[in-house]
Amino acid sequence: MASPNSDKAPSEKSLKSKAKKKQSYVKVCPELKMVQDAILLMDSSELYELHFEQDHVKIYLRRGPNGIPMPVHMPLGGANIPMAVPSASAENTVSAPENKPPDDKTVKIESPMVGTFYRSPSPDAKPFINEGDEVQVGQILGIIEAMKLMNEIKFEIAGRVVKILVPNGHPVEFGQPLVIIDPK
Amino acid sequence: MASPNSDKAPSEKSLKSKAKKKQSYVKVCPELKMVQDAILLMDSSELYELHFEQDHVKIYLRRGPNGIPMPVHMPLGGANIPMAVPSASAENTVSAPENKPPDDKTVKIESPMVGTFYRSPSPDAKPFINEGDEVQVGQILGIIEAMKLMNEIKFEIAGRVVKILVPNGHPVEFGQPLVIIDPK
Amino acid sequence: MFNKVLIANRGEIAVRVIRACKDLRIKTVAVYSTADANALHVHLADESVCLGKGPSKESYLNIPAIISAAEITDAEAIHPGYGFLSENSHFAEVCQSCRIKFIGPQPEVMRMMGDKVQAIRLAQRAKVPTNAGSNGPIENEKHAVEVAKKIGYPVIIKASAGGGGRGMRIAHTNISLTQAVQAARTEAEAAFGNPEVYIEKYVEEPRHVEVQLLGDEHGNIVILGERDCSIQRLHQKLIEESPCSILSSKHRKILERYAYKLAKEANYTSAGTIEFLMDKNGNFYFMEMNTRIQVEHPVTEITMDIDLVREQILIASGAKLSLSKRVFNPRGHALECRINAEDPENSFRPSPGLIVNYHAPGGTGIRVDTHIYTGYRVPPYYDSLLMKLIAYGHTRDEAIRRMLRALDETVIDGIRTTIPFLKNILRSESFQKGHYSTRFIEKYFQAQKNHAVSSESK
Amino acid sequence: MFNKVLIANRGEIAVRVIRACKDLRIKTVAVYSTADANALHVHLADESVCLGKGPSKESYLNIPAIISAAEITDAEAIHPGYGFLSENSHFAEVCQSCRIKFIGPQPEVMRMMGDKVQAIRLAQRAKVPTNAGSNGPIENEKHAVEVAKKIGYPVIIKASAGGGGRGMRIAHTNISLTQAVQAARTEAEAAFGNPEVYIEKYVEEPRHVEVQLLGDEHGNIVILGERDCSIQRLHQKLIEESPCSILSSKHRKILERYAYKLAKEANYTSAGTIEFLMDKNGNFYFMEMNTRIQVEHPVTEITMDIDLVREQILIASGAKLSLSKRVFNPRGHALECRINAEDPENSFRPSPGLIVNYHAPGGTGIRVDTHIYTGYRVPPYYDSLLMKLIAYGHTRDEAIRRMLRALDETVIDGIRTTIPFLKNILRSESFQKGHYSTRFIEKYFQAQKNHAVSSESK
Repeated sequence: MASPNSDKAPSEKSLKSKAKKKQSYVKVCPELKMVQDAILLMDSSELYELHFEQDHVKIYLRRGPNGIPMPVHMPLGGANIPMAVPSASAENTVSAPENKPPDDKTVKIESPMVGTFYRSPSPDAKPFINEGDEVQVGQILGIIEAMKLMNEIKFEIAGRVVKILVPNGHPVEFGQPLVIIDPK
Repeated sequence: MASPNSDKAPSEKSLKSKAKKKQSYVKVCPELKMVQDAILLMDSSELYELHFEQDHVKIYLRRGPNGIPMPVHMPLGGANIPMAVPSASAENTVSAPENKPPDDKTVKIESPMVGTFYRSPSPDAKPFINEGDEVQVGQILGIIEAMKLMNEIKFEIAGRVVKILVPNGHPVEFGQPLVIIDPK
Repeated sequence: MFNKVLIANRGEIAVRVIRACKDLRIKTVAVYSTADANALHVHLADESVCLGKGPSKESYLNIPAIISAAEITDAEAIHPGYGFLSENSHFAEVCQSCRIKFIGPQPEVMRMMGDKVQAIRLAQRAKVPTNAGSNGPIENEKHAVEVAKKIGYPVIIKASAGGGGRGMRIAHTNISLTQAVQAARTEAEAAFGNPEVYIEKYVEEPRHVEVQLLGDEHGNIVILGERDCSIQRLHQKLIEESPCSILSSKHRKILERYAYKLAKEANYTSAGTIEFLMDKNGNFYFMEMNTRIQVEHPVTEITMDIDLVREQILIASGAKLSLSKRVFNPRGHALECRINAEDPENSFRPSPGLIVNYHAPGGTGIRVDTHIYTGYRVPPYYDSLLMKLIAYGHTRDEAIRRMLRALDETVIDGIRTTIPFLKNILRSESFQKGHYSTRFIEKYFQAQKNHAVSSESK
Repeated sequence: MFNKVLIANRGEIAVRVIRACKDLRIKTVAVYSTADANALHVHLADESVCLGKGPSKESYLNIPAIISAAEITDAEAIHPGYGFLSENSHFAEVCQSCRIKFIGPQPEVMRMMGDKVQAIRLAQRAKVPTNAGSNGPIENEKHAVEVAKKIGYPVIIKASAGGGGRGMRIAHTNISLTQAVQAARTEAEAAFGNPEVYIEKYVEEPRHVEVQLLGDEHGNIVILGERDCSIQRLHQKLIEESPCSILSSKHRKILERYAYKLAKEANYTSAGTIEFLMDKNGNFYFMEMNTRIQVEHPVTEITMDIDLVREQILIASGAKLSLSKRVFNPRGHALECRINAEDPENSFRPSPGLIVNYHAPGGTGIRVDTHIYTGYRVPPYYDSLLMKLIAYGHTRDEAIRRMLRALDETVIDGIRTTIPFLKNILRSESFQKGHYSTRFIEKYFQAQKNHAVSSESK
């Protein structure tokens, strides 16, 4: 297929790649989905052995002699890992714990709609927020344009802005994280 | 489908059902579905060992010397796991161990060819063997007619005839058990 | 031609449209709800946009979200599939106003066909018979006789407030009509507290026969034969076929002429289907027009050797119909079975859940349209269609044989499906002989019930 | 008609034949080796008989076991598929003597076509051109010139003991021929210790074009168009199509006449294929006749709207061909890709093993013939064909688009397959334009190698 239009290329790609990441032709029964994911993790790493224990679940994997023998241990926290849903995802099970160590209390503010994200009320104006800002409940985070309408997106939680994830003028889909904040 | 011709009906059915039993196209009993899936997972990876434990389920797999994953044991604590995998054959997997308890040393003599099995040299003659007989190496077990040729089938092991599995004049396929003997 | 098309749908039809786009070298945008993040259409499309949560209102019926998705991905056209927004003239207008091409007919035509009264008026202008009678309550016996004279016997008298057969009467003569009107009034009064009744043409032993057509934006209309969709359960089609096995070539010509006149009168563009009831004497009565691609379109594609979704896209891009004739003859016979996630042994209740194993049938004369795969979880929010199995044969009998063979080969483990029920229908004598009406399923269950009762009493 | 047929084969062709039998209401007996106990053909057949152990000699080539299996199951006929015993005239004779109908041509015809010299003589009797030249070693330069005069230039001189191109010379004139014969002799002497050489017609830029035909036991022959199978790797066909994209209707008529004359001369019954080489000027040279159903038969089935296996069975039962014409015109274009369990990145070495996930493609114009399923273990004993993917389109371009779409959708996880390699061929400009010869793959690898070398030297 031809490449996407140049002006929207990066964001379109990210939308796409996100969808792809979610997709996996799962074929094992739900109970073993976690094992499958764990194997995927091992396969994509240099791991030799993997132990995992959580609530009622225990997993132990060891690579064969043909594998790369590099005994490394995987740090496992007490993060909540959704079980049983085949919906996959390296993303859910993997990136969650990685991005979010046990002591991390940050919160992702997700887009409530599809549209184009703007960080400021007009092209020349200052951005509503910047990284590091302390924000209050009800404060405007940004604007999402959908069907020519400008929708103000407000914080529903107070805290400090850790990271702004979507650049100005870029498209967002429903549920896409916009901003990470560290709540008060 | 119409029913098979009457004179060969039972044996044809048994051939058929036997073939079906060998068939593992999507069907282990629900309890073992998880093990099947776990084996699939191992097969598609470089794993050497796999332990899995959840609630009342424990799975431990270790690859055999030839690299073929071998289920070592699966201790099932407490109640059966209700797993919603339909399909047939609890029958298959269960009946095997039932027919042959661990201390059973009997041996099945299998047909070396496809053909029609006869227990006696001619319709009026006495059968070569009967249940309970003591048999020697080289003694004739029966005849298999294949392409108008009569092939004598001989014992390659001595012992006592426990059971004759195929009635006189019935068709047999390759590998089909003919006789069970209790070796000396 | 479009560079990029957004598919405002899910399931097998979204996959179907994406395939047509790929064959045309058009880039595709899938939209999906959070419940469909792992859906096949999302996997197959070049790009995808999440619209909202599982319930349709928040996603596949969410017009602003869909339009925004088209805007942020620079999609030039939207294919609505069937169901959801496909017959929503407001949505088609919004697309128009946002300069996104809606792949379907003009909004005015959609609106007209969506309104039963307007649609019947159009048919009457086109001189196409309908089963309309009094078009409202009848005033007295005299009025009833007048209406019956106009539409011809037999007629059916129905209670305006009625339903479920109560207050219904069939009349074949003026005398029986006046009696029937009185009786129906009395029964309606007793049952619903309202004696009002109306009259319609009574269609005896009806068959559901529909005509597929295409119209382009240059005024050309082509008629692509008929489909018989009489095998229905509670008005939901289960098995469709083309051609209709009991239609003579004389009757086919009449049917095609009706469809042509109606589409011409409506100035119809895109793919559309005109549904008729056919009575036991081969008379047709216009029911309605569906202004979208239909679930059962593949049977026409196979017997007519055409890709209807491709044609829809070409028409929307302004192309002239490349088909040379106005009417086409079918090649062989095609059947479609709808395999649903329903439990036929428990009142067809929905059976969502995880598909632990899926194996598609194949071989000569078999086409499979589906969005399921091993490991797919059927979400509870949407319709229960899992898979369309299409079988082609030189004859109807060959198509039935192949369909049965393919149903036998199909493996869908983990949830209940209608496969066993479909097999029973296909194996039944009345289906195989083509002797049935739209009441087939009803009679089938009645026969089963009677059988069960007579077995019990033995 | 037969009541029960035994299929003396495995893999996709066994599944294919079982399907044709089911469509004809014929009961089926599968035979299998212990390595195939879980094979799909065993699962789909009405009955099954284990023949012996995995290696073909002990099972699928084990004539007594197969005949016994037919006898104990009362099968009235045996379909041999392709490969294994399908062209074994001795097996056909054994079947005959056991009063089991062999579904194929007469043993004498099989034997004749299996003998290269006899087959060429038959072609010569039927006045069909061949690429035969000296039919044995040439004695001297004079003899060489005589042969070349008879068959026409260019000719190729080959070493009798040779192989791999060594000792080969091409000559276009008498003068170059005498020089070439001397040079080839010297080279052959040096390379193989044997100076013997022979002469054949040299076919320039050859295309492999073959004709499908059917003959019944009543002397009727029908010609069902041609297939182009020029995309080969080490004489193994990878992609086949019908019709041949570069054949003019004038040349097609010539080809069909050749095939008809040859089949008539042979008194041919059942399905058969006559293979020709076509040079750059559209001249045809008979190569050989295959007296069985071929792997690539589905492309003909689709463009000719026929079920060839069904026809084979009907012919064997003594039926007259129901086809009214002697020659048929193709409808649209069909392609077949052979998906093999081979690793295209490692010299196409076989890749048996467990298929952990399989998902079939579907939709418009796609047919899938396969014996694999999720959880199937590909045994190491047999050929590597996993699946035949057949795509139909109105045009060659549409068929290619659909094939690429279907290859993209296909999931075969756990083992290596030729899917990526097939995609590269389909996407290449020379394939899409139809500009290639049987040396396509060789040139393709050469081009890749050159590219790699030039990249390295940068």
